[in-house]
Amino acid sequence: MDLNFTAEELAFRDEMRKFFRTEIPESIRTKVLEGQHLTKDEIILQQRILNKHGLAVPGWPVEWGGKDWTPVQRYFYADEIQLAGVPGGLAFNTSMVGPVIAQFGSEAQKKKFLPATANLDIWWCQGFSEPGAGSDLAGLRTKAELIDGQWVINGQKTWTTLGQHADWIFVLCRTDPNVKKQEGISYILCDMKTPGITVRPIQTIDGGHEVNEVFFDDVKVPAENIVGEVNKGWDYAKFLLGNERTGIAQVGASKARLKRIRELAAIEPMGEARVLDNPKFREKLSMVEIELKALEMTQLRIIADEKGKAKGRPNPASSILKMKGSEIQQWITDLTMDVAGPYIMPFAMSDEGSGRNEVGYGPEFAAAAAPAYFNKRKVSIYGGSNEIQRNIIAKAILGF
Amino acid sequence: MDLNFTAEELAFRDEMRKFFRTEIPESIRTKVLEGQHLTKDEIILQQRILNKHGLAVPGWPVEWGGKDWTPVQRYFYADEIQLAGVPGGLAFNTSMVGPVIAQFGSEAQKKKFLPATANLDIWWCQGFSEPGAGSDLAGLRTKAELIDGQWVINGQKTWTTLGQHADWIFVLCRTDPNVKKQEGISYILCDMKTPGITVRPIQTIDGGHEVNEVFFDDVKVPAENIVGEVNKGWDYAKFLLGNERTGIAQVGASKARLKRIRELAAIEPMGEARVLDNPKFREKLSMVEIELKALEMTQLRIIADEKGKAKGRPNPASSILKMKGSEIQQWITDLTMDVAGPYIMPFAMSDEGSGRNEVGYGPEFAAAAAPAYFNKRKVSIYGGSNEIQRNIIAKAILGF
Amino acid sequence: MDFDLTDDQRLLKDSVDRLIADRYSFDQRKKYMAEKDGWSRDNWAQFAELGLLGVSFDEAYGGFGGGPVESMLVAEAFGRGLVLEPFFATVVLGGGLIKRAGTDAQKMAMLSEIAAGTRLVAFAHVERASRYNLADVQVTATKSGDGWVLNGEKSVVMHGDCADTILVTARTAGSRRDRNGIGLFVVDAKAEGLTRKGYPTQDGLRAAEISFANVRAADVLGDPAGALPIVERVIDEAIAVLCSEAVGLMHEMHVTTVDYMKQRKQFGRAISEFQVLQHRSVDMFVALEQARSINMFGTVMAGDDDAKSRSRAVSATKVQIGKSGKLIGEEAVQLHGGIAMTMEYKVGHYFKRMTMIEALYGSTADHLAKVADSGSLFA
Amino acid sequence: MDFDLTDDQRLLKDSVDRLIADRYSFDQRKKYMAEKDGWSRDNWAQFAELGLLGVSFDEAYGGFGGGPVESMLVAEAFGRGLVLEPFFATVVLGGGLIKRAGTDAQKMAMLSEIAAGTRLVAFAHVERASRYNLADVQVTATKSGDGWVLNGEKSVVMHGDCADTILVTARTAGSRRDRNGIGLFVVDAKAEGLTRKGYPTQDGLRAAEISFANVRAADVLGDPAGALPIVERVIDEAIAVLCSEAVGLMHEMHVTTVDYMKQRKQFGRAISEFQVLQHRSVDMFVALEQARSINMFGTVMAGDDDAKSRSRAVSATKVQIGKSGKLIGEEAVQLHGGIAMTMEYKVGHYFKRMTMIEALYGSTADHLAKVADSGSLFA
Repeated sequence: MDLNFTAEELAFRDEMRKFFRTEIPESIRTKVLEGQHLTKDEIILQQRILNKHGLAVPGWPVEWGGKDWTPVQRYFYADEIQLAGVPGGLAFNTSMVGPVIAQFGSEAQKKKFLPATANLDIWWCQGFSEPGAGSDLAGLRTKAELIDGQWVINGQKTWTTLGQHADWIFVLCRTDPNVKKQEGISYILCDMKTPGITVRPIQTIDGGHEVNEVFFDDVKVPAENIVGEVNKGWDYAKFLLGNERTGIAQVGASKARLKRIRELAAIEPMGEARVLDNPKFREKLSMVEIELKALEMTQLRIIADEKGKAKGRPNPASSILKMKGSEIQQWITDLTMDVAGPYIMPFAMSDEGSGRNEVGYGPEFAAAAAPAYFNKRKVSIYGGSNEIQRNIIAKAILGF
Repeated sequence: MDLNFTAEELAFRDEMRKFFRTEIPESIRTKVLEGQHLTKDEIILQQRILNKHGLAVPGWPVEWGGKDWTPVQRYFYADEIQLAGVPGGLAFNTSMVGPVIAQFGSEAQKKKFLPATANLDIWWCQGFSEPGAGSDLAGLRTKAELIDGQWVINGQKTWTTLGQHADWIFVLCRTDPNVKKQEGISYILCDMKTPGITVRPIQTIDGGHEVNEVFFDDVKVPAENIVGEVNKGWDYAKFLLGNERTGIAQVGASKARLKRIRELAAIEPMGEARVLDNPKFREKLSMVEIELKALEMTQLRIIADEKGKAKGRPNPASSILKMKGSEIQQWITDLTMDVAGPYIMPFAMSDEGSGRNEVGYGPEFAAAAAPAYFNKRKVSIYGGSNEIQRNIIAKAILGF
Repeated sequence: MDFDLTDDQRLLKDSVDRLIADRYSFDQRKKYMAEKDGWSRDNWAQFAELGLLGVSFDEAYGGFGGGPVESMLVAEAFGRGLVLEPFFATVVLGGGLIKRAGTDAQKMAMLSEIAAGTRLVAFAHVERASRYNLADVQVTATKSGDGWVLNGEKSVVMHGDCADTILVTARTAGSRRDRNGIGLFVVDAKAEGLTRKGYPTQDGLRAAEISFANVRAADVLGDPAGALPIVERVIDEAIAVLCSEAVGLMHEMHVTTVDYMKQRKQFGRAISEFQVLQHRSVDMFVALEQARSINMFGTVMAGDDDAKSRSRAVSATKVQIGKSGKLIGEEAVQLHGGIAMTMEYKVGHYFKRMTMIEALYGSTADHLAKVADSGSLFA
Repeated sequence: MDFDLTDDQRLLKDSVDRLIADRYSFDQRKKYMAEKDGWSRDNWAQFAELGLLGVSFDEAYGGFGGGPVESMLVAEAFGRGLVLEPFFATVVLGGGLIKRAGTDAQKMAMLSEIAAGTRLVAFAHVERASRYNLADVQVTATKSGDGWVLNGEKSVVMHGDCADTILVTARTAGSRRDRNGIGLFVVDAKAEGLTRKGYPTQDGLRAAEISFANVRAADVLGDPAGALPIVERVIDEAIAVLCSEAVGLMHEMHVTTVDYMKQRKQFGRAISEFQVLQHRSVDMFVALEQARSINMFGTVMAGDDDAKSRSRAVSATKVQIGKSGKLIGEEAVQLHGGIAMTMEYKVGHYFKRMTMIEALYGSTADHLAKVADSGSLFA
């Protein structure tokens, strides 16, 4: 056991650090670090830069642009990209649909989709959740019937993040209603321009428009757009859920946020001193840092433990990353509100929901403080709520 | 709605305050306030003083020495007796067996037992819990069979508090094994000197000897020692559980402890200042005081709500008193440990477990700090664990 | 001590409860928010008719003659309804200041109009740099002839955009954070030199930034250098009213969550059957009851003449309200799941209002520090 | 970075794990506690034979040549076994001080005897009035001939009752809380003028109050006026070892609780079937893993030469250990119920040891304040 990084590992870290901070425009990184929303064009721009340098999809198979990195390298990639404020590859493309197509798709699907997915020439969105399903994902009711050589899809999806920008959607559909619910689901790829698809924005309590409802009304999709086998879609979706363990905890992003909070607290006045001079604030900040440091070590232990294990089998310990990582992200929004104090009150979002302070009351960052607090409630709800994560640990680790 | 006390109510409070502080020996009250254990004789002495003045059993029917007090008067009695550091009537006598005999016992039982119980001429202990039963009290297995006009009791009870001092025990026994578990239980009174009873001390982690196991081996009890009807014992036990709502939260005792902690923290050095000069300690102390103030109001609301309601029907809201009251008692032991700091380490109990500091390291009060922390874990376990209280609220109030 | 309502209190409670039931469904509220001021003038007239706008004023000034309990009843119901109208700004803050600082003539003139619903008042006190320090006033008032001229800027003036009259604290003497030297001025919202920029707050209510460029005050309330103690007192009273509103919010969040749990099915059964969720909603309930309890204490104590015990009790109340409110709000969202994150569902709006109340006039942490510095609550 | 154990580490871990399995059942432990010293000399000889008593000493002094990771492995196993022997006092504190402050000759003389199990050492530093301030030393050492004479009193000297050699901090210059002027003296436990009063600590281990009346020191370690930085360093290292022990305690409390839940029946089913109890034991597990993780960080950083980053990391580790330990200990008792309150069941003993570790060398609150005052952990 040697818990120090090797010189090679540190050199890799430095290389990543330098790349992200010199190649990705500072304007984009600053917006991310300040908690503001990016435009569609900014997200595309940075992904194409990453892809040009072979750094958009390191988790993919090498033949499709992936990297054969060690767990520590994958850790440093994720950590540094987040620390630098680089949004990184759009998760739907790089962590979700890409790996599934690479693993289970036909050769034709791979050729058609993977390069375009890596370069964000195709913007994907996810069609999994349905109204009323919640954590019971497998209970989905959107159905696809094979009629005249075409899948005909009817139903409704919801919580489709950034669906308003998407070119394609990957949809879980019920293709056999007469078997156990997990066994009658297929994984289908669908062009968002297909007639019968309607996207309706969901306005969230932070004032933003991040998620959507997607309605399918007799949407006709070519038969070959199914990934892998009919009725095996649930397996592919589960493969995907356990695929990306290094990003889930958002350790790097949380470190970047804490660094920024520390800077802001050193500036923001409180009485005759600064917020950072208040011992109680500092202790609250330190407590979050301590939990984050522990989580970072937990993450390193979990990725080290992956060595030699089959891919696609999620380590149930990664539920810790999800639970604790989301708690920490939420605590961080509390800290930002503490720094902002009474200046959180104005609802100061611009039309694009950029989180800029348009009222001019209080410091610039304060405008995004309360919306971030409201918005981050989602991280303990989506992607398997923290209650579901506890169920997983109870069953898979504690053996209840 | 008028949340101020009337002049009459305040006069009653002052009368109680004066009585407890002048009539009960200060040596006893100081020990209670310092968290030390009392001797058997001290407990008896103070109860007889209370009884002499008609203040030992105010909750009993008037004909047996009770008081026809308003809810506010009962609140002030409990609050002032605890604030003064007076232990008050032995709970097994005054809150447990006494009211049951008064309500369900025969005239002969009342005459025989009630005056002696009020005066602590008989010291009662409780035979309810059994090994392995825990929160499932009704699953008890100690059986009583009526043979030749005598109840013959066999089985084992546990967690019998102060059983080592007891003259009599009230025992729940299974008298019909063939019906629903709650419907085959009887409530039997038993002289502790009866052959076949063995009391074995349980040493607890605080080093004290407060609880016992009580074994029944062919213990023969006269038939008339059953209270009320055969197989109705569960109803009497439940009556008893809901009987005393004003004491359960221990608001007065917690106020007294907090007052003492504040005094100690103002004395105990910390660096060049005192513990109470540390803002973090003060805030932690204030937070407990705030929760206690809220609980005091909750208690007043609940007892005010009792007006005109049938006795013996526990208000499910009193589960709040149990839950929050026990949390607060536990937080208070944390605060004492904070004041004591490193001086909690020596195990300095004298042979009688008095909690006096026999090592001489650190201040006198510090010797009892860790034992109190260990000991008070019990308050969220016994008398219906806090998990059971949550189940009660979930079912009876929230309608789940 | 008596927790039962008097007949008058029962009537008041019934009428405000009925008002909320009739006029403040979630859908009706959306419509009011879309009106010009961001709230309903029609509702305002109705409030006036029911006597709510003078609930805490003497009958001599057209009021209902109520005390703290009456204000509590109204505020709690308004919390349950998530009421948008400027009751807090006009009646609690504006009315409170006039009541405590005004002469009989001033009260007669202004309180009666507030009670009648014909005068909207806002209180401009907070400044960009003051954070939670009530003595940190940099707006100046200088003597000019027999009147005063104001200069400077005030921030987050609640409902300052629609007010007819603005009560402004300004420094007449001393330096920035001095407790002495602060006066309380009555300014006509249309006065020359006054500009205001209205905006929504996070909770869907309204506020304004207001700047004063040689604005002539219409009047002054009380001692032009000694207003701070009155401001502190009225803010204590206002915090108690906010806490009552918060109890209404918490109640509604809790009830809505429990109802939702009974209806919402997951994995083939109502989620209310999951013991974990049951216990968590019980913890919400306990937090709610603790909040409700201490709010009664805070309500009574807010009327205390002794500044120290009043302020300690009000701060203690705000701490418990903040602690309970955060738990209840966050758990209400979590137990609902995604739906509570949407603008279309009511729980998120309660959660946002709760969050703003936590930040108003000092956060939980600030008030805990105040309590900790002022000795025992059980003195 | 590599989390896998080296072959040597694996061997060490296997042997100490086997030792605990063979010799440290709960019943065996009770017997050791009843022995004369409150622990087993026989075990001590066994520890020596396995090389555990020199685990962190150079091979030149009869040690195992291990680093922080080796100490972590031993301490965690000792935590699981709730080991009573004076490993912490003799090897970690005593050995650590000699290693860091001693000359080669002193090391050769003392470390080799510690490693061989023939010399027990204790560290007398804390005083009645010092609380957690390491610089608060009032025991004096005055020059007398070519030696030093000590006067004063030391408190809670861990295993001070059985030690052969006592390392004593004493003030040679400066006033009470000065950082300079503290020396570290080697004192024979049998020296004239030394009296000690042994007693059990809350966790079943032993400590002593020791007084010095003109006690002649046998030797001095390092600069007689400059020992504090070394004391601080060794205490940082010792805290890391305590934290490793705590991880062992937490692991055992968690595992025991989960096992108990599977066996214990209530209301006709195993209590492990109650979802509420499942989730609470999951929260214990997460707290355990967080503690285990940060303990690795603390273990590595305890070896850092830079005092500031070392001390910050160790304090951060103690905070997380304290936070996790309190949750796990309290929940272990609560989920067990009454049985965990009894001396006859093991969980309560782990809980007590955990509580004492929390209080040793600064509480969670103290260390959090230290971290907060020393900047970011991610610098």
